[in-house]
Amino acid sequence: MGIGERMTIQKTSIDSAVVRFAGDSGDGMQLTGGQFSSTSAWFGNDLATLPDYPAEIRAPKGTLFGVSGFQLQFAAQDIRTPGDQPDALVVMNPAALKVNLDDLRPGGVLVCDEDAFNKRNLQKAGYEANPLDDPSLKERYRVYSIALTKMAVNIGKETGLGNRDAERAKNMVALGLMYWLYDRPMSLTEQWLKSKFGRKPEILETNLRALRQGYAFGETAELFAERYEVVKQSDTQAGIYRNITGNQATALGMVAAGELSNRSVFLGSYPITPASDILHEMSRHKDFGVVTFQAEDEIAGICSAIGAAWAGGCAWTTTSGPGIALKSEAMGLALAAEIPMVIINVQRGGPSTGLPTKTEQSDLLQCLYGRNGDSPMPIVAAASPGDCFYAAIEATRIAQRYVTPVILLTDGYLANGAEPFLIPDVDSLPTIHSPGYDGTAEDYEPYRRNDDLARPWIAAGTPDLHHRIGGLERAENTGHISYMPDNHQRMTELRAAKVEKIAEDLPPLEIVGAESGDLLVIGWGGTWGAITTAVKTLHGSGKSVGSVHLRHLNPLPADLGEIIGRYKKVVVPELNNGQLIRLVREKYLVDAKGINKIQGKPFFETELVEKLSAHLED
Amino acid sequence: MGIGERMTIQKTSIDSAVVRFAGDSGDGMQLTGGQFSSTSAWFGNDLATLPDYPAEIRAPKGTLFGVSGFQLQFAAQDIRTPGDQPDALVVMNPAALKVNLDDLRPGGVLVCDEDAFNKRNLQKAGYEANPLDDPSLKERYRVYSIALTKMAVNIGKETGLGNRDAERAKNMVALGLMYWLYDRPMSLTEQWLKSKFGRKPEILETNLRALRQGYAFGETAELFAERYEVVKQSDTQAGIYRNITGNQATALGMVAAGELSNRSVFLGSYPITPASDILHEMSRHKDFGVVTFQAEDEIAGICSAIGAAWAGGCAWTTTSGPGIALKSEAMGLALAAEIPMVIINVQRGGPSTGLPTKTEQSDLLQCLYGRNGDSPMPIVAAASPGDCFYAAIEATRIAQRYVTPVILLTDGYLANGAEPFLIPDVDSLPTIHSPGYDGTAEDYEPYRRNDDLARPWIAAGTPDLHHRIGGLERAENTGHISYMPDNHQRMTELRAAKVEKIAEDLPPLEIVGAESGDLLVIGWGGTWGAITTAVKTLHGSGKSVGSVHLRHLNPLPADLGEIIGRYKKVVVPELNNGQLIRLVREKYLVDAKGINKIQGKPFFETELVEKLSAHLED
Amino acid sequence: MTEQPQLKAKDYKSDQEVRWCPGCGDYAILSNIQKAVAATGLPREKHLFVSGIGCSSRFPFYMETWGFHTIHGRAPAFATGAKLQNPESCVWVVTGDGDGLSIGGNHLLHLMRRNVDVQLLLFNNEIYGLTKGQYSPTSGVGLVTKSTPMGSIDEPVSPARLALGANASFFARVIDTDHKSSAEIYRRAVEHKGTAVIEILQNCVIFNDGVFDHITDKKTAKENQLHLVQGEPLRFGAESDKGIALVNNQPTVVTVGENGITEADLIVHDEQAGAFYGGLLAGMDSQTFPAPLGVLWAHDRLSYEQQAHEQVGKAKARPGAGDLHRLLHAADTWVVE
Amino acid sequence: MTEQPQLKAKDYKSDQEVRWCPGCGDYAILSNIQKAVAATGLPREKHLFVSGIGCSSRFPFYMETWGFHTIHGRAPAFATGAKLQNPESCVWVVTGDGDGLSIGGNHLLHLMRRNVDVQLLLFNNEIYGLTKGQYSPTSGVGLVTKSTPMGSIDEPVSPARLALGANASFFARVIDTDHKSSAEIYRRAVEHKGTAVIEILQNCVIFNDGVFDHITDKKTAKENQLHLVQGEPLRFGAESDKGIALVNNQPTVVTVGENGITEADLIVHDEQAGAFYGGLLAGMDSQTFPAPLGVLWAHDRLSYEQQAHEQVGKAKARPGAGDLHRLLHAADTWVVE
Ligand SMILES: Cc1ncc(C[n+]2csc(CCOP(=O)(O)OP(=O)(O)O)c2C)c(N)n1
Ligand SMILES: Cc1ncc(C[n+]2csc(CCOP(=O)(O)OP(=O)(O)O)c2C)c(N)n1
Ligand code: SF4
Ligand code: SF4
Ligand SMILES: [Mg+2]
Ligand SMILES: [Mg+2]
Repeated sequence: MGIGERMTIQKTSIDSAVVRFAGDSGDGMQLTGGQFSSTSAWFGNDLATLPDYPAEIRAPKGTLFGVSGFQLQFAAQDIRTPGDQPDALVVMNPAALKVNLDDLRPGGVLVCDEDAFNKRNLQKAGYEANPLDDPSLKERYRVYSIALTKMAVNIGKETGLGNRDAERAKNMVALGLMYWLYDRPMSLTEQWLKSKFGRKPEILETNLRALRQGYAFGETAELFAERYEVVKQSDTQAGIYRNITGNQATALGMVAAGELSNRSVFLGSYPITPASDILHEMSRHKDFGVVTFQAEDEIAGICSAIGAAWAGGCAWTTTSGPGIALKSEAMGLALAAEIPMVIINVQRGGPSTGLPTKTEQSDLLQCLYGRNGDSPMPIVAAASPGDCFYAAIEATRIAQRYVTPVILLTDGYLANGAEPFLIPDVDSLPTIHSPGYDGTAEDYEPYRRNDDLARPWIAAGTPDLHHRIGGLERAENTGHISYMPDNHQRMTELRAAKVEKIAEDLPPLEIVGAESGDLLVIGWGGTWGAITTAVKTLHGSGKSVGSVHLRHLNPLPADLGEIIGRYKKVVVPELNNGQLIRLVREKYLVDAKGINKIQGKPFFETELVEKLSAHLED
Repeated sequence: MGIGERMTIQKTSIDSAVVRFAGDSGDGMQLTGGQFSSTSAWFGNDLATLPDYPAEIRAPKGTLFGVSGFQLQFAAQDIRTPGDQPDALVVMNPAALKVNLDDLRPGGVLVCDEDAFNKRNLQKAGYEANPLDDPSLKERYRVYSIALTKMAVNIGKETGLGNRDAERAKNMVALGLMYWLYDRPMSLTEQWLKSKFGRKPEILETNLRALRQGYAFGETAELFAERYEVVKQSDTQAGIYRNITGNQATALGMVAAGELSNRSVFLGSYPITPASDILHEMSRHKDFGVVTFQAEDEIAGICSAIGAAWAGGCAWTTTSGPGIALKSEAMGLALAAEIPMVIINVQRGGPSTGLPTKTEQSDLLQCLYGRNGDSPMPIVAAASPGDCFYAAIEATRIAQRYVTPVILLTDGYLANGAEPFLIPDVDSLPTIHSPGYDGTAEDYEPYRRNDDLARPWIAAGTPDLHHRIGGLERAENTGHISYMPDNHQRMTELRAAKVEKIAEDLPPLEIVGAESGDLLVIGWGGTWGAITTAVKTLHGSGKSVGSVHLRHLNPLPADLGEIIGRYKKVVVPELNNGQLIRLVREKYLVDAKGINKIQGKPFFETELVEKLSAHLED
Repeated sequence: MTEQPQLKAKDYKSDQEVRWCPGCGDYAILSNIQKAVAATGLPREKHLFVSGIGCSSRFPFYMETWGFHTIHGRAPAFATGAKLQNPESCVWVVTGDGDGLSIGGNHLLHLMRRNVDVQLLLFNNEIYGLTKGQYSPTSGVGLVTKSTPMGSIDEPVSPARLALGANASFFARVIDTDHKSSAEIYRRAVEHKGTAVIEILQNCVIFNDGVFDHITDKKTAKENQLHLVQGEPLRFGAESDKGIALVNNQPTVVTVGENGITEADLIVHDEQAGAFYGGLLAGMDSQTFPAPLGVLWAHDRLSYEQQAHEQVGKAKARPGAGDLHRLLHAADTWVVE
Repeated sequence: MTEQPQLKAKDYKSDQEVRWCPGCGDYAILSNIQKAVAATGLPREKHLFVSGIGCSSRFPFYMETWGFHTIHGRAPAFATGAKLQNPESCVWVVTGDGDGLSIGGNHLLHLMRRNVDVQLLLFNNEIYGLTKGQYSPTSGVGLVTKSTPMGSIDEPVSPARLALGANASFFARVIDTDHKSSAEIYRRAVEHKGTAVIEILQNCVIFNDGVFDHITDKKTAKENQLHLVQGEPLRFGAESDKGIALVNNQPTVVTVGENGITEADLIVHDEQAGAFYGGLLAGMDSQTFPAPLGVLWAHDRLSYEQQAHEQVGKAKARPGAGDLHRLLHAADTWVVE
């Protein structure tokens, strides 16, 4: 069927779709994508999103490095990733086309703002000729070259808004068109526009009209051969849902952890991409007694948190990789002195400043070992944006029960990505306990341990139990400074044993796919969605493959070794050059193989299916 | 033979002896031990020393934590450690007795300053009664309770020196006595006293007399049943020798590395125990063009060194564990930008401030992994005090040839311990080369690699080749900022491959003992002496055991895997809770076992022999 | 909680043996602080001592209060967290010239500008004691130390000038062994709401013995010490005839009775006068001027933790505040049935 | 080495696309610095630009010179090492108010006191630009940002006061777009032997637009800018009738011709006057006073690298200096045959 021929429009029902919006940093692509997501979620689809933006604030217009993108997958059934290749791609200028075109599925829908394909922009994007004029483009994709900017400007003429402001509504034209294409309601976005531009009537009116005109354009322009329908998800768990990003979920988990442990929350932090939004979000929850302290640097951030934890607070510090490097000396103090608190690392591409706005899982080894001396610290990793909420609570549970600093790992993909989140009943959340002391002051010893090997956590300021702590080696029980050889050996072993003990209390691992057989896939962190989907696909097609996902990286779950023993091969896919795989090989002496993607991007399901298949055939 | 009976004094010839001096921080034990060492070295013995002093500067007199000790072993043949248990122990007060007595070999010589065993001192040391009055002491050891202080004070009366000053010469009385006991010449110490106190005649005279009187006392007091003779070492390599500590050797190696690479040396450092002495020593070598910069903190220390290396210097930073934690972010930049320089970590007991004056090998994992992102860095470790010299040169060779930061690991034991050092012929030392560029400015690309995968190292300031570098991911070859997915994968892999490539150029490992068989012992760093000695002992007694010592920890030597394959079992003794063992298990999938001593002290040969035997029998 | 009888200085001595060198100035400071803490009348548990690393930073171990011996240079940050968490406590920061001005200079700077309500005891001995004698940021130019065999070339930091630069609200200077002034100054520091910086001139007998002799020596003390008294003119000298006046817009040592100078020409000490006058005192170099001792300035401004908790209080007063259920639902939600 | 013809500003433009937001004040600064660098007459390779992290710290990428974009806050330390290693080079440090005064405050402080000979360009936009708009150490109290939804409570740092506190030998202030003053000030900074700190008031159009409008606004510029000229009285105002005088020992805005004030009463600008006068300028708060612009002070003192290399030179002049063989044998030795 040739493109461009006139025909009646068919509505095809599909299971899921992947859409990507891309344009200049100033084109509002993150907003547009966000609206499409909210609408789809509210409509009843499952979904997952992946924003991708440049390290520059507002890179000069039209440049390749200034391109900002937002991808989402929405579906009638359970999905776990924002999808591999978009089915539909909206590009607002030539640079966006250049950066994104390779990802578009062959035969996919390509919507372009033809007004932006002028000489200057083409040149900036490094095009010698207008690619829209290239017939091969139309052979490979269904191209819709539309005057989005002109439509917006014309609307401005009607509403009395100047050209420059009106032009900005071009993203709403695009959004309206996509709403039409995927048969989505416009009401939620209309509401949102009203609340946002309520005080600026011309702008509001322009945007509302732009949205509707985009929709109407699809209906009337008779350009499109097909439109699609992704029905509500039917197998969803009942309940109240909201859309949530990983950073939001983390922040809500932090607030919840404070409530659940009945302690006021303290966050000492220094801004760094992609962790800053947690600080922003937390600074808005002072009504929970949350104190946020934007420190002078990462070191002061964690030190203030340790100080607050010493004084009894539910204390946190948030950062990304380079910040962890700076915090490592203080992390050593927290673990040596045994102070409960949580260090959150929203991982990004490294080493050094690396790829600050891109995702990566390359701080696992740093978090395990990046401190002087033998210094074991529990590590928890979140699996999806919504899971960040529960992971924050779990990290706090461990910190407070075992009286130890804990590291919570998320990453740029989880942090900025979003998914529908089943809002839990507050009463269903676990309460969090920490060992106290109720004997006499005379009998009190600050480093005497309970069965968990945890010492009591007594807030500085508590009457009668005052004592001194610090980073010099402490004598068992009393905590006095001790340079005694045997004591140091014993304390080093106790610190290690305490962390190992946490494993006794972890739930059994869940296996996806085959319970035993040819291939076990071990994953951790934000790759959960892609790995699970790929393994289900393979298993569904009859392969003997199963996967486990590690939420706890230190200690490793007690049953992992036994599970590994049930499979012939072990593969560890990671977004790094091989980190968890080192632990697996070392601990279980199994010749595990890695699948390592180090591109600042999450795994595609398809690439995992392909690479895992290769391992199965080996 | 009962102790204390009168008899003629026999002189017994022995192969080796271990002597320890212990007293208050103010008693001059380090000096006394140092003199005994120099004399023994000069006399022609092989020797090794182990100072052990408190974290306090001058802890209050008589306290347990204020005890300072100095142990040495001297021998007629090749030795590698300061010995396990002293054969003779000199204690200047009750606290020193309490802290050290357990180490003394049963039947060993115990010399006590009886004047110091007064009520106050006994109380401070926690003795209820005078232990010298306890008959069981005399049953177990050969006890000589001597009025050392009184002897010194009396000498002062003759020389006209006041009591307080004269009292200080009691260490010389003790030294003289030990010289007599082990038949050592006094001349070297006499010379040293003359050069030290040349301008203070009463003090000089008092000390000289004290030394001689101690010697004469042994001769005449008829207390001693035996004296000993340790003859000159006969199997020593010919050449000129000096005594050297690890920190001195490191500093000399740094100066030499500058000369060998024909670059001026820059050291950016911040004082920290036990690394500070390297800074002190280097600050005295300005005549080599060495610039030392005592920075405001560890971070500024390394950053200044990176800046100097960028500008073409042979640059170093020196520190200990907590300082490495602080430097880790900057280390990431050096490896990302690929700047040649050496980071020296003189390890001490951790975690956190830990045991600042005690030795440990617990920073290996920190040095391997303690940075954000995938950030491989070569690691070299010194094996003995004198070897620090060569290890510093080797670290520089790697840094400059491969254009990468390199970590050099030593430890508190090596740093402060001493041994005779065969002074090398300067012309025999290797020259050090780094890749340069001799093409045209137009063709120049700062990140184009040679066969070693190294980029050219061009000093900032060089005409025509100016360019920009930094920590954001760099495009292959050009080095321009690049956020491109494939480039990041490639650059990450290249950085890893470059470090792996170093292995191709390393000499084959030397095996001590059995070349194959039941048990392979793998060691690294400062435990070389103890492990080698223990393995030789076991092998000599017919056990099928061999050992290899790793000078390179990253990358591991290419032949290690093959060697491991030749033995039934692998054991990795370490002064930590298991660090190298993780690498060995992970890389070679061998069920290696650890021997882990975490007491701030080096291994004893005997304990290694015992524990290795147990593994052999298992 | 036991009854709290009125405590004496000795009640603040911990059971840990003091581990400084005999003769170290730290002993006098410890004793003065134990008295000062007793004088606050607060129960032991209200006092939190936070220190970094250095000889001086061992201080908390010797106090029968809460104590935290942290890591090198970061004590101000730990103290900020502790004070924000527990604003009722009386927080003391103990630091040295190396700990506080070398590695920790930035934290000190930000503590002072934020005005967190702590007493900061800066033990200035112009040397690194614990690491055995390297020069510090306050060491004089030319000082020969282990790391400067040819003499230091670094211009020293003046704690007073730095404090002024950071807009510290309270700055005082005292000699380690001056028990009388200490009592008064520590009392003032505790009363001050905000960061009270006290520079203590502390003698290190081992590595920098006598470095303050020109100030502390009893024989010349009157000539070289300028004791500041609120509302009194800046006078000093054995005969109390010398003083400080502005001559040609520059602070100058003058003699009352000479060149027509009268008491009225002398500058009158005013702790609240502001940065300009603070600069005058802080800038008095020891070659030309006597050392100003006592409270150099004390300005009132809101403390950091007070403002932080005021915002929390306001937020908590909002309707629906602090309800977790509400927070979790505070977004576009939808129901799946 | 190629021939070095006289270079123009454009010869210092690198081939990298500039990536700041349209309208950002950084563009004007870049262009002014390219001119200033050309004006030095030094060949390109003599210029070393070292920066930290931030929008401003991207600067070196746009200069056709040597450049090092390092890590957050540490540029002064890298620059110190580079300058010590290569004292012949002309080193520029580029930093922001977050990079230089928050995380990097301590390095800046120590750079200034040591007086390493670099030009330090402090891009002050009173905000964290690159991390998308959190308040910075120079942000005003009450500023609402992403991390301070109820307004900042931190007392801001004044770069001038801090520089004075650290005994910086040169301090100047300039507006990003003031091309004329820029040329003069950058020239002076290059000539100055020692750390020349230049605070550049830089507008961030995205996150803190117009924060310096009260100073830069053309309409009120004359009232709110105090241009400092060596040897001239401190005068300003549309009619140039206002000035600064010491009234009751306090700096005060006066009007010449009113209340008997004459030009002779006005303070005369003297860059070398010393810390006391520097404090007067640095302490002029923006509510009461116009903003002093130009060179606030410039004192001569030996630069750090000069003194360091003098020591090296002296040591090298000693007999037997620099001989490795000799060094290795410089201890008690013995011979084994
Ligand atoms: C991260 C780190 N760097 C360095 C050290 C070593 N160190 C301990 S105390 C100290 C300096 C102490 O000087 P100061 O603060 O003046 O205290 P003083 O001993 O003089 O009282 C140094 C450099 C350390 N403990 N930790
Ligand atoms: C160690 C570290 N911490 C935090 C960051 C994140 N970060 C980058 S720039 C910046 C602040 C920049 O502010 P400023 O120096 O004022 O520069 P501007 O962007 O305003 O020019 C921060 C916090 C980082 N890159 N590295
Ligand atoms: S070294 Fe100096 S400061 Fe430290 S305890 Fe001894 S005398 Fe005091
Ligand atoms: S965010 Fe602000 S400072 Fe950064 S480039 Fe944009 S306008 Fe300039
Ligand atoms: Mg000090
Ligand atoms: Mg800024």
